[in-house]
Amino acid sequence: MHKWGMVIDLDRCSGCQTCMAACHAENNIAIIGPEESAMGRTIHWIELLPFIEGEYPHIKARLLPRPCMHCEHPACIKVCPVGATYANEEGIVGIVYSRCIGCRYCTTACPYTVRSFNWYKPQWPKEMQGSLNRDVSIRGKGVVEKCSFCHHRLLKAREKAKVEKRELLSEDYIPACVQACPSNAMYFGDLNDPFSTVSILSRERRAFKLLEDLGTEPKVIYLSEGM
Amino acid sequence: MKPFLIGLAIGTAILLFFINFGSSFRPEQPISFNHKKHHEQGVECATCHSYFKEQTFSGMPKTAACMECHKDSLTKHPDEEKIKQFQKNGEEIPWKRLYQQPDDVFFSHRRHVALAGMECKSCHGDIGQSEKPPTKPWVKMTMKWCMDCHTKTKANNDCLACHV
Amino acid sequence: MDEKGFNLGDDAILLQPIQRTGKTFYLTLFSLIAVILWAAGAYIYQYRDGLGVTGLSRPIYWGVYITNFVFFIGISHAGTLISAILRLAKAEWRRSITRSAEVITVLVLFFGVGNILMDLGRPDRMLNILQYPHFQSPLLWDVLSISVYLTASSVYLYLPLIPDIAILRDHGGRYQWFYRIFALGWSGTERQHHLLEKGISFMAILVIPVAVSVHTVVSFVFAMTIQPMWHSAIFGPYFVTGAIFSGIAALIVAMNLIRKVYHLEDYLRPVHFNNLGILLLVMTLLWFYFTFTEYLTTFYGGEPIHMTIFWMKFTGKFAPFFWGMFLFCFIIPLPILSFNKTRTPYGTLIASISVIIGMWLERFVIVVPTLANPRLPNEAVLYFPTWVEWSVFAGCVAFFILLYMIFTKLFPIVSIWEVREGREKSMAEVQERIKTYLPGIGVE
Amino acid sequence: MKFNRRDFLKMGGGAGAAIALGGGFWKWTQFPPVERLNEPGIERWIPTVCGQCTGGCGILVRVIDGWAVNIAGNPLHPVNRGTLCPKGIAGLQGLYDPDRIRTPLKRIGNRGEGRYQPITWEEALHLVSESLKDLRQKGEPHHLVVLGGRHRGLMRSLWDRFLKSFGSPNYIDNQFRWEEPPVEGLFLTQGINSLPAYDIDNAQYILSFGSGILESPWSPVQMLRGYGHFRRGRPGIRGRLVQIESRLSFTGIKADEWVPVQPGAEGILALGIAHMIIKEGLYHKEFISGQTFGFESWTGPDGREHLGFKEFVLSEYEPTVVSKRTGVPIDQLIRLAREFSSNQLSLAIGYRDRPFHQMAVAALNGMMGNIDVSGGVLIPRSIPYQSLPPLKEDAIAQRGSSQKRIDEGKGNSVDHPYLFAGNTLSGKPYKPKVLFLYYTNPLFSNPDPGLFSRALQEIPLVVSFSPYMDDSARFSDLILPDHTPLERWQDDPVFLNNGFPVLGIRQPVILPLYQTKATGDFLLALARSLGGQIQKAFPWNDFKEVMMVSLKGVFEAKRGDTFGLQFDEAWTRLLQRGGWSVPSYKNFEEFSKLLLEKGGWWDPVYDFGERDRVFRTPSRKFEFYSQGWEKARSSSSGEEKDSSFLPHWEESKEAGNEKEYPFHLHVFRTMSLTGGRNANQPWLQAMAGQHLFERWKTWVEINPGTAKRMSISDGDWVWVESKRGKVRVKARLYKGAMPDVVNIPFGQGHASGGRWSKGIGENPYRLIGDDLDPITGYPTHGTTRVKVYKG
Repeated sequence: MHKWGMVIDLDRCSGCQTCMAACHAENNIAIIGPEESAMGRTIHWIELLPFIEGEYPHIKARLLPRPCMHCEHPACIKVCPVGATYANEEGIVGIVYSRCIGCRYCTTACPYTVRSFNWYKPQWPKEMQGSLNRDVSIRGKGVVEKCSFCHHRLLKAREKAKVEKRELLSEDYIPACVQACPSNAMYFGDLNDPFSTVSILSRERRAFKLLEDLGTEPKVIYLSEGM
Repeated sequence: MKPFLIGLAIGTAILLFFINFGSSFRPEQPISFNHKKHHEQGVECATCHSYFKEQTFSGMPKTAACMECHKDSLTKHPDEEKIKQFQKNGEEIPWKRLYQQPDDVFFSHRRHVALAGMECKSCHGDIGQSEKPPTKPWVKMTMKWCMDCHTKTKANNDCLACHV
Repeated sequence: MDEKGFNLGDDAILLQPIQRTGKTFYLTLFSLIAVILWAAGAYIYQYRDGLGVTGLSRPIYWGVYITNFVFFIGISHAGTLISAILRLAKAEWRRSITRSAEVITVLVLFFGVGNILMDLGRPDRMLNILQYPHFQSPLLWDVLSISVYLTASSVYLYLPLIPDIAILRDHGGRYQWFYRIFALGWSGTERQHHLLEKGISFMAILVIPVAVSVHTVVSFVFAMTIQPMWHSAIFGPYFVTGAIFSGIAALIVAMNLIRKVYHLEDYLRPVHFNNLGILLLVMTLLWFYFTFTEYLTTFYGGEPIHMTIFWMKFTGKFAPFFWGMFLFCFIIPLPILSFNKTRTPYGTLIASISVIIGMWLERFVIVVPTLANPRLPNEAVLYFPTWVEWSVFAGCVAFFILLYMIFTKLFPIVSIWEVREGREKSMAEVQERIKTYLPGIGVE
Repeated sequence: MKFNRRDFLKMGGGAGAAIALGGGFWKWTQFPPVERLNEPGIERWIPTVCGQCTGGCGILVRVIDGWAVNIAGNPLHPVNRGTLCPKGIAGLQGLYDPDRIRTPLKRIGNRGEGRYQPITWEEALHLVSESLKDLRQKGEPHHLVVLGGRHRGLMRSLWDRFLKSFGSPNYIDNQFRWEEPPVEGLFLTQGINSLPAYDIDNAQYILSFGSGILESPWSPVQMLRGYGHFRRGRPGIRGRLVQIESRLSFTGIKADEWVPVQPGAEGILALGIAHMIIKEGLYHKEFISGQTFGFESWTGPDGREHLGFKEFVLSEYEPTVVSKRTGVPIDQLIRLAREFSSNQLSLAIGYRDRPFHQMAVAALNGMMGNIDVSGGVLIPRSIPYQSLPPLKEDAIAQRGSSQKRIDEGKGNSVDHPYLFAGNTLSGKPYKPKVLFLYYTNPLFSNPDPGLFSRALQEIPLVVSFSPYMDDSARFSDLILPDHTPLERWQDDPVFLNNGFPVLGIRQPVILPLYQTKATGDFLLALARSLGGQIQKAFPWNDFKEVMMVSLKGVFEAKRGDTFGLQFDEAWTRLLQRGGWSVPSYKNFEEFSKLLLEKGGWWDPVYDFGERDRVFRTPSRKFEFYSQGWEKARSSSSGEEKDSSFLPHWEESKEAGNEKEYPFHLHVFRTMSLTGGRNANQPWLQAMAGQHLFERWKTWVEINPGTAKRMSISDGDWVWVESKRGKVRVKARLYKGAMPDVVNIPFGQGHASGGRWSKGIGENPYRLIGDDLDPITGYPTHGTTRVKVYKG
């Protein structure tokens, strides 16, 4: 059984936000215009978070891309009244959009605020509609959405591997953000395989998890800057 | 007052009836396609539905596909003329879709046919033997129906396997 | 006691609201309906367009609707709990107030539930909760406990209503068929009385734990998450206290209105208000105790993530709400309720209104600031409810008042039989009872 | 029960009411079904080259049913190796911008009013060709001016050829950007007038003088890939990055050290560091003695004593002086000098500051000998195109071409867009009659855009080739929309950080969405319609044909190969080192087929030590004393001081006095809206200022302490006013802002365009534009002062 995880090397990361754009394109994330954005209703499945501490000129600043952590003990799953969000056997925390009732309990429970809500029905100008990704659903209004580790890519990769009569290789399945990352700061793979890149990196001295003390056990692991 | 109430009841009943059955309207296909006859002529499923082994979808025949055989009149059927008309106008045949998944359900023909080795029959019935195009899906595609089969065949019953 | 051909005598005034309806009633009715229609329009707008019409955003996902939910559920503790406790304590002064209290409970529960439903992004899918329940979710515990509570308190309201319905049935007037059905063939026999008393006391005992559980579970919605200043063990009792607190306040307001509108000064006397006022005073202090404990613990723990929210409430963006809450919940009611002189019907009314406002603010201050300060950096967004949310809130209040009014037009708002029973039987009974626990007075 | 008519009617009424109410309610409760916008289909991945910026990344476009559905990096393309930047991905939204110009447009309202009437391409061609013929008839073909922006490759050759055969010297390059590599510095020290390659992948220590290497390099993906490698690509080695800048930019955040410095004072800091390196004798003596010129004082052939760089710097740029001017403490300055010289290979990268400040930064590299070495400054070879056949100019063309350029530039080397605008207004030497705007938007992306809009008013016919209604297109008389990059053929010659030349091929991935036309094709059609020698100079049918002709040269160069995997790269290099060339193609057909399949061609070899290529200065050495510039100057003016040819500090004239305008204005760029072209893409708008969670607007960054003093709180709307104008922006408190500097991002504030760009945010370039640099003719950076007040 796989346990998919991601490693983000902050020393390589340049804060370019390619992951954000790649995710938008891959996952049919709604276009939130200026007015709605000003109200804070943007949707980002992965978002670059700034941590800027200290006072001028002695500033400790850090930029940190934050996808869904796909926690081992997610706070969101427990609270969903209809079981619309759940963790599958491979540890991916998924949402079934057609079951979600939009109570937004999971969004408030998630300590990483990774979940977004569709305040309105997502709309695209008709000139653009055909350019939506055909592998990912278009969410309706009133449901919660978040990063799925590009699970649809896993389905495709599995299918492809099976057609080619071989095992699924780790490079078969990578999420869009990892694929696009220009400074190769993101790694993706099977944490259960002790020799996979992500496993090896996750055991590095620089490795840390976000809000580790909450015991959510994220499957997204960061490597801190510096030696 | 009483007759009004009775009427109200009847009306509600009619309404429920319509909502129940009327929502599944029966589309008329633009061409009255005879699967049986084509099958008898030795036309394979994949000739018209070219993609079901390689893609998620199976595909409906394009006008050009029909014209490969029907370039010269093979029959006297009026529908043959219709196809030619489509061809002349550069249009595709506006096939009506019967098997439609809900918006967040992703079904892959390849996964079911090429990988799991299912037969077309399991979902589409004896369509190869039908003389008229079907007007409704052969099965009522409910989640339960899908999942029952998945359970039976020990296929993946993870939500994310279909809901993406 | 023969109910047939009875003479209501002094209590005839209790039936007057049912028999006669004045112009003011219709005026109020129509203005309430207007407000409700307006609110309905606002909700339809929200239903069609989505929750975007509210002021909510990321990360403030919950706002007025959830505040209202907690608030209304809190108000609902007025009735059943108070009436049950008073009943069990055999407090004789309860007789004329239990009914009006119980009605509040039953009616206001609908609005609590309604607000949660209106908060859903997909109200069309709300039956998923029943179809695919996920029992780990505290929200589902709410569904369960509230429905139990609603059933129990409805029964608890209905049981003592039976003899009065029978009176209405026998008294003639409109909707005879209606009363006949609901009187369940009450004829006032000993046996019936006995059964009724038994039922009522059983329900009274049952209702108390249910009521306590309801608001505890409501608090669990927040306390079970890991979020700062929600994740607190004190939340259960804190919410229950708050609920009783706001419940009593709501009851006092309702009683004041009934007393004025239907001229029931004889039934709802200053002593009632005095007693309830003392209860309210106790709750004020209790509320302060819990609030104080809650914030002091946070302050001494000094966890940064908690402290951000703490300071935001004390001095930051939410300071007006926080100090408003403190003013309305404590500073205003405390002196009014502390002195005999001011513990008049009028004085308690002012204190109660203040408490109700304060408790709404308290719910708001619990729900919103925590959400405005997630653990990770986030956009600084301001939440201010839009006209839709205010309209729906107003609609809920108006609808509640409307239902309450209609209730008073269908049933006596002061329990006739209980008052009469008190007058006829209890004097002696109480004397007997007192004898049982006063030393020096012999008991045979 | 008996029914009479009345009852029956009542019953009918009841049923009707039930159906109407119930049905209506039922229908109303049904959420409208989501129309399934994303039906599956057969997908193809087509390689092409991204056109969102100048980076030249290879991309694969996923095409389904004729729609471009997604963009991924081309794993074979050596510039990006399968990765992308946010702009590249948003290329989809550039393509499908619903407000693109769909047909040629002719102005019917006043200039700038934005009222246009669609016309056909025939009409458009006729209109342009008539007015050009008119110019030639009057014997004034030089009144045709082409203002060109950031494009490269054969389109540039095509323009030059067209202008030459038509008879105008006026191709004016308007692609000056402050974030660009310091080309003038390179010209002064190495005599090269093109972009250098910075081999950051292999550097050990990078001292960045205000260059946004992580936000706005000319080829972002390449730079970021290099950055990743620089940091952690080499086992045991972690490159160190120091950012010297007047704002804590993303580069500053990611750097190991941020050195805040007064705006525009990076140059003097470089000189201060040079001073310390010289004083401590830490420079690369071997390189300096063998391959540089002008380091030590020297005597010219005429016997005149000349001041050398060493003496000049030692006497002028004492740490105390430098520290005072820059605000950098002396000990920090000394430490930086030591770090820079001891951590080899080290690399100093500047931005397009004033030329001699650029030269100061370049001199640091020269002092450490980091020129033409791995991990240093490299000079890439160019693509071996086959040149187009020679053309014949007719008499009119010859006369026209010999005219003075309107921007007083010489040949192709120095362009002065600001002089062009100024001279257009003054009418000296002459007023242009026809202006072509190709890939440039001076009304938006040049400081002082007002100057250009006034200049455009003076020109009778302005033709824009922009596919979008940008600010300059809205001022044009004719808009002849080009295809967007994903719809057209184009070549894209670039180079890698390690100096390898790369040729990407851009091919259409979908059919053009609208009635647009590739400008190259239009130019060919225009030449045909003009007839005569002009027609003869352009015997090709379309631009693709021109491309294929030129590519023959690449095929025949017998070097390099079409793109391959990294393994292939190593193999090719090995073979070429041994003097072999075994490309994967045998004939030109195979070559062109593979070119399209793989996405391009490259030559993965860098030839070190070709001094003639690397140093094109008169001395054929790295010049601390710019002889090239001395020659160019002495012809125009008399004797000048030695120091004016050495890297030196030039104090800028500040626009606005300190009392009235207490703040410096620093205009910066973010990754998503680097240029002026991406504001129409919502994905990029949605993350414009992620460090402050700002999106879809323009903000001004103020130091929290300063803001407190001015009682401005976070999120207030404020006016930022300079001598030139004012803009209303949202105030954001940013700890990374210096107390006396306010920062505004560039990229927003389009006066026209589509739904996603028009009227959103403000353009800070409206505030600046005084103090033109005498050499580049371009406004200097960091010299504008502003005041900030609530409103």
